[in-house]
Amino acid sequence: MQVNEKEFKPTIVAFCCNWCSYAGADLAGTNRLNYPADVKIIRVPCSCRVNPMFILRAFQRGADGVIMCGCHPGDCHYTTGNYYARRRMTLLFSMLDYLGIERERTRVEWVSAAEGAKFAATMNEFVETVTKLGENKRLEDLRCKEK
Amino acid sequence: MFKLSLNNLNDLFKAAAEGGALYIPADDGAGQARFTRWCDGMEMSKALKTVKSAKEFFFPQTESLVDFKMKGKEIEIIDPRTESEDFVVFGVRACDARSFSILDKVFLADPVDTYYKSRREHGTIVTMACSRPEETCFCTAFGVDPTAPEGDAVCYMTEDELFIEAKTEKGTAFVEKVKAVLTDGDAAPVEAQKAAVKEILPKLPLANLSTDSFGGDKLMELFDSPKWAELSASCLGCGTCTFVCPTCQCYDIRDFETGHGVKRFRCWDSCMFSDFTKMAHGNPRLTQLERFRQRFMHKLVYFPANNDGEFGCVGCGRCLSKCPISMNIVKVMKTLEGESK
Amino acid sequence: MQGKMIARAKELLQNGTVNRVIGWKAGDFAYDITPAVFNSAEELDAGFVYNDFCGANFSKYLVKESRKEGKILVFLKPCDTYSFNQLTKEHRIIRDNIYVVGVPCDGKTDGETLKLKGITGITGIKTEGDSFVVDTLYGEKTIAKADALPERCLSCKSKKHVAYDELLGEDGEVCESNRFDMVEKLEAMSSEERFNFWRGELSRCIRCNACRNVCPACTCERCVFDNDNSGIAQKAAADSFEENMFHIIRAFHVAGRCTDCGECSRVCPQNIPLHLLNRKFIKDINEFYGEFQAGEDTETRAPLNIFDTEDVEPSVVYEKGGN
Amino acid sequence: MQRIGVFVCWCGSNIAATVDVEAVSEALKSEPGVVFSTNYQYMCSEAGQNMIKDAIKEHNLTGVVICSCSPRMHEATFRKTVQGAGLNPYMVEIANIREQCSWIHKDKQTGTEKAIILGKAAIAKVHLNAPLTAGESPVVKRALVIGGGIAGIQTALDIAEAGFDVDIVETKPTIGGKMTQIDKTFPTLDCAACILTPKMVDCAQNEKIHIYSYSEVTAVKGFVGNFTVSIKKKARYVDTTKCTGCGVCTEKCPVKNVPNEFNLGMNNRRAIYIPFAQAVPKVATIDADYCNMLKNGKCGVCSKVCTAGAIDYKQQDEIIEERYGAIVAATGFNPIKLDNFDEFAYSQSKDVITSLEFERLTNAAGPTSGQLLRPSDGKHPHTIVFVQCVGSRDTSGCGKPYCSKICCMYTAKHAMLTREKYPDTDVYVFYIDVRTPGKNFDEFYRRAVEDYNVHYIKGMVGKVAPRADGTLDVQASDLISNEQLHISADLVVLAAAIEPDKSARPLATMLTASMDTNDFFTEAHAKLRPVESPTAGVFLSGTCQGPKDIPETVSQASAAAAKVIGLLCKDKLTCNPCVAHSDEMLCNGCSSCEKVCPYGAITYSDKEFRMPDRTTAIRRVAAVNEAVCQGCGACTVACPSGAMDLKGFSNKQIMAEVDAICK
Amino acid sequence: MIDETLIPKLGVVTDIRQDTPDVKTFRVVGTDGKKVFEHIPGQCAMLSIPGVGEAMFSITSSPTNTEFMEFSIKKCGCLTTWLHAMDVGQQITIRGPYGNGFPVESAFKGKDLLFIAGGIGLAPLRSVINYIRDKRDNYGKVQIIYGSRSMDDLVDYKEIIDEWMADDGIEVNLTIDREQEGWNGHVGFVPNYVKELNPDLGKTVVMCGPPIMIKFTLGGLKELGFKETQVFTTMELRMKCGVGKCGRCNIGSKYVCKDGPVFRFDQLSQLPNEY
Repeated sequence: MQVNEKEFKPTIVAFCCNWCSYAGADLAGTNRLNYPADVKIIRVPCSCRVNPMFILRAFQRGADGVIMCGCHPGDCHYTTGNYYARRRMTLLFSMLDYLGIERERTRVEWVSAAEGAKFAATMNEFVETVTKLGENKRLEDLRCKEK
Repeated sequence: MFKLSLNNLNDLFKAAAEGGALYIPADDGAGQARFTRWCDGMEMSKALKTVKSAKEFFFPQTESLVDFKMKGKEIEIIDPRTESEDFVVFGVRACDARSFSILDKVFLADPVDTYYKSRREHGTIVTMACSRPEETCFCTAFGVDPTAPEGDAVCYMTEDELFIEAKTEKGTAFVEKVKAVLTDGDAAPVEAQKAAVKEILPKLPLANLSTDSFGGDKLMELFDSPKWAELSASCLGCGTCTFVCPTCQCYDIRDFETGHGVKRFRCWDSCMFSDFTKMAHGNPRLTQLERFRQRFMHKLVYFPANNDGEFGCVGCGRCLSKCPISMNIVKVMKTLEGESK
Repeated sequence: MQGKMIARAKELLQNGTVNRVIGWKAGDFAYDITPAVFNSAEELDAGFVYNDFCGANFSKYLVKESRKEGKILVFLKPCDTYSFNQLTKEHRIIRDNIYVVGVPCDGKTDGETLKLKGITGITGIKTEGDSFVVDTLYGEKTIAKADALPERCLSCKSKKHVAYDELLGEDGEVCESNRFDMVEKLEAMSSEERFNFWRGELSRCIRCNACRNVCPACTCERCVFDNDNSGIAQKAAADSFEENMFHIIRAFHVAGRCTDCGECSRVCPQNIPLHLLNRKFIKDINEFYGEFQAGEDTETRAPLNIFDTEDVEPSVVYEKGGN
Repeated sequence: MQRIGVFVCWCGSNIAATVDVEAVSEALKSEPGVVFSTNYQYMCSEAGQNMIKDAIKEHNLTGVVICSCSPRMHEATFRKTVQGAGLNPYMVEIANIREQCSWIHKDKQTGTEKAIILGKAAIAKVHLNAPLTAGESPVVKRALVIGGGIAGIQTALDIAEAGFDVDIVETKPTIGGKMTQIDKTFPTLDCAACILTPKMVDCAQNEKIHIYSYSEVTAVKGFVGNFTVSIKKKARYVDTTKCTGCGVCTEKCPVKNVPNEFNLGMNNRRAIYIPFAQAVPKVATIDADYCNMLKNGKCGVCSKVCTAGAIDYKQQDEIIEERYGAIVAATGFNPIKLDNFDEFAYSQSKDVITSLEFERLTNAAGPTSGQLLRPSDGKHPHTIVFVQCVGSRDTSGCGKPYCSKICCMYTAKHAMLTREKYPDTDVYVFYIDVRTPGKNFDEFYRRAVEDYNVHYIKGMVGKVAPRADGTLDVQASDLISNEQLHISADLVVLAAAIEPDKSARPLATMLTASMDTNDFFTEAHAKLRPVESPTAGVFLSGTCQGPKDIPETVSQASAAAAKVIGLLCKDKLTCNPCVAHSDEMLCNGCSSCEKVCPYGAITYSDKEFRMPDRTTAIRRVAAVNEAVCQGCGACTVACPSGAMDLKGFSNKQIMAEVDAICK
Repeated sequence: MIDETLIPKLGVVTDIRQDTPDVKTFRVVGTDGKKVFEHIPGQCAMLSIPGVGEAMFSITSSPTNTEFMEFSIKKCGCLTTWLHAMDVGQQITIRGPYGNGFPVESAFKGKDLLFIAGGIGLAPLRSVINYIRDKRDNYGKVQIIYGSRSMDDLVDYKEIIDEWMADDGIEVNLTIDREQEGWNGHVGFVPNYVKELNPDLGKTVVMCGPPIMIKFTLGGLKELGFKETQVFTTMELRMKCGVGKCGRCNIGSKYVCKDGPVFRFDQLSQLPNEY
């Protein structure tokens, strides 16, 4: 198949909590489950470590989508971290949507250490969604796009 | 002196925008005036003043100074400037027009600021004499005549006509460019208009504001005045006054790492901000009192000290309208009056 | 009311309850009123005013003032008392050093609002019933008070004082407010319309920091945007992103803490409706986590510092209407 | 400005096959601060580690980036390595280019590009790393074992043997677990009770072991070395210190119709009961759901007959708090409910039973005193059909997707024992596969087939239909001969899948230990740390981690004990130094952080500060107890001023990673 | 081409010398191997690593050095930490020269000079001292009083011992704050040492050091009979542009970057004490 050179490859940042989602991502690797290389994972101790600043920063620097993964509610390694993260992200995403930033560019998924398959499936799906949306134009910093 | 009917203002703008940018005061979404790049059909604001002054045409709020690319131990220096286009700023009031000469004294003094200079060279200023001064106006205190603004070309607006007169070479070129839509006009209606405004000027609430107590020679006595404490007490330390001011020209230079290089830019800064003079090992202006004092001392004392007595204020009154706590240069002047005698 | 307030302030100074008073001081025009500290009866007589232009919320000044020697008298309007409670809850003010006198409020306007209504050259203002009679350089103008009030007063959430040591005049009630109407209108728009709306508004921002510096929820010892070490310090916005960034982060930092006092929109020199950002968070919090009014009391936990195991998932954002 | 060394691992061909390691180390060489970059076959090998150590010394490195497998794998290894070369162990960052790159991408160019970006992100982060020093926290020298089955018993005995106090919490009135219900054990066919009960007695008699029977864990606080656990001792209305276990009350109690759970409801017990003769502790328990005295205050027989005066109808649940250094989960399993498998007529016919019920029917202490009799009519069954994999290896969603592992062997055991005791019975076993991978397992199975003539049929039972004559029509297909079979059976035995005990899920939440989708506890590493939970200080014993037979359970139990002993031997534990830290100069004193801290690690105090203008001010500021903080970072986001930051995952570090990834 | 003030030139670090535990001296030349620009003693230059920061540093080498410029820099902030970590061959950006410099060709000419420095304060004076050593005939006697926390914190110690002390007509008085093994010289703070040495009142004084030292030394000098018009110092404030436009470094109406950094004390005493 001819590869279209202009094919849009999104930049996706995935924040994964160390205990569940990062382990889930590792499991996806161990099981050789494929998902696009556009996804780059940043390890954080817990989803509650993810500051809205980081998410905006990613968009500024050229991310087209940002996903945060944590333990399932109730399973947080730190007991309650993901509950706070859930509130924070719900409000942040709602605000971004309110400002007219495409809501599909941000996402939260709960992925346990055992859900390698879910991790891969989620990433495949997210990359597909963001690819359809195209380049992030509404929350970009033009200075970072100049090469 | 040329004139055109106000009904044909759009034709004038169209002609003026030919081959370059034209900026006119237009109402924004919030109903306030700001200089906006003209496009066909855009109407000029009826407001006396724009929220921000016209200084940003020559000294924009942010501008790229220099780009760097880094590779290993090597640095590449890139001048990001490209040839800038000629532009016309239309409808500048007398106070703002005066501010350019104040800014010139800073930026065109040796060593010349080439960024500013280039913009000055490319810009033509078409001023507009005031017909309805407001209560916050006190330009006359600083020797500005609102009925006779400086500028490359000067406009006067009566009920239904606009009169235009070139004052400089650039102004002549501007008038030449738009001449097709103009007809010859005589000075009589303009003079009548001027006279009418001059009737109003003494009635302005701030008409009697005096600068006698200020100037470069009053430095220490004003600096040491105990009144600064109460004046600055409620200052929020925001930069509103600075940023709407036509003569404030302090700036910061910052680096931004883009991921592909470094962009060094300058941006407006305010001496009211707490970190303005902050250094790794201390800050000579620790409290808001000192920062507040700096701003007014600069306009009323330091600037005249270095510039043959010219004050760093043009009396536009923007800070009076916009200060969140209604503290401003007029209140400062009135309070300090007599301190230096 | 002004007379009563001055009288009471003098009493409290006299009997030693307080050693100074924070209040509003008259300016050169009818409307340019400055917050000031009055130390004596003479100073009060000379400059203290309370009229339709006394909009400034003094709560934030108390962060510094309550740490000074002695007790300070503060006059708080109903909406100011919410900010006051919130600051008390966050240990930002020392309650014991403050004597609060609640004063009634029928809405406060300001010179800029009148000017937006086309009244310029103002030289004097009189209140006549429900109207302002404004003297201008170009003749007398009359405007109904209801037309001259800014949005924050037209959609007043409460005329009830939630914190005070004593009240002057009658206390009011929590109001039926239509304050979320505009938020709802925006929510109903398409994503692109919303984007264009906000770009239009936020692009006017000149990063003067007035909104932040006046905000009673923004009392950080050092704001992240001023702290070079925070990694997100910025001054003048060099790119539209930085405008968004500043306002989103600021709104997020005050989410669940903002009492909707409206000072941000009042002081914005560019008339950006900043309260619409804060109200969005308030509305979402109400809808997702139950009704919550910051500053209503000094105990309830802020919505972002608490959770429920059954909270909505972030995907609720995709499930909403609009697009 | 750090001096960074980059080390790219090939991981044999695991990485090198889809990532051009040479290109990665070359590309990263020109990143700012990188003064050395290389690649090697196995960085984690001794030679690889020495390479790192040498480079640190030779190039005066201040930071190290290793592009290799997941940090969950070898971060600790490499931290030790750099420490060996005199560098602070926290000056290492790992770029995960195996699990998150080479293993998921097939295209070498894609893999290489991504590996370079991941490497750059790690470099960007390590630039901002600061040396961290771990604090210490004391270890409480006492362990808690949750679950008193053979797994819990073995773990407790081993820990006690090493000289540490250990408590067992068991929800049932007695310890012993499932093994007490089993008759014989495969493949040796020795009697379960004979090998288990001595261990139960050992537990009871060991002064280092304390048994909380009829008790539950209700709350767990704290962290490794220092857990505080709340244990609810359910009211049994019998004073265990007085009860002698004589059993008189259990004979005199007038309530006789209580289904006996020990015999899976196949017979009845009284409202006051001792589960079985060898119960430990051997004390009576009143079943409050049935006791007339407790229900309506009318009876009191047991109290009257008890000469020890042990009956106490007023007894209440009691919650005690105890501190432990380590916790072992040994919550065990249960056969699944067969509601979803009604084609086997389990609910319709008494003669369709589960394997565990079959155990009871063949057990001398069972309802039939060891006589194999049909539950429906008490007659000897002549044709018995065993159905395997009922709910195991079931991806339809009705059962469990996993193999329950023990069914093949116990079915072989049941079939064999039946044939031995009742040679006149026909025994059929329907199976999908027969799995016998254990010592002497296959021999055992072959004996069943060859010596005992058990009919093994590879095939599925489609339906079991009770007939009017009391027999069961077993409809099945024989996959080898490809025929449809109808067997008229007297008894059908279902090898029901096993699942983790229901108490495991809430327990996992309390322990903050992770679970897989089947509610089995997740081990810290599937191969290298199979008896530890990822949550420090929590260990796994027995079937709560996955299906296993008795010998496997016992070996895992001992392994868990060894891990616990290793932990309790230490006087102090090194804390995780990646904890929160408050910058007092930025702190507003607002208490947001304190409110979101799950560990109560943040405290506030008024402190006097010298302000920059040389005045002093008293400010309320937060401080973090580094021994208590576990480093989740909740406080860092709650803090609006940015005063609270997390060491090792600071705001700037994470943003630097973001920047590097997005550029 | 117009000389751009805000666009820097490239410099290459050709040598790095560790002077004290926290002071390094960097040798800088242009990419062509020549000096980037000429300067007069006491002038400064803006050095920068793009993305890290830009700051003003006094040029410590003498203009009489025709090959390179030197900067002695103390590690204290973000940029200086970076500079301290760099290797030889690193490019940096440089712009200048800024400021008025010392009046070596006017007020100092023919005078006896007394240099008083504390710690890193020697850096700006080193330029003048070496300039004077190279044009020895134009100046009278030279006395240098230099103090630091400890022996290890004396900047340019080797140059002081090997060269300055060996020169005729230069008197060097060193002092350290506290007794230290291997130190036979004077122990004590600079202001006291100045008083002890009781220098000749005819000398023109050039002083640089931490504010507290300046304050007490100036008092001491006045006590001895020196006049403010005899004493020069060099200032440091936050600077961004270096050309008197950004509005940060003013003391009253004077801009340190343009009107300073060298001030005579009688000039300073007419300005607000806002530094």
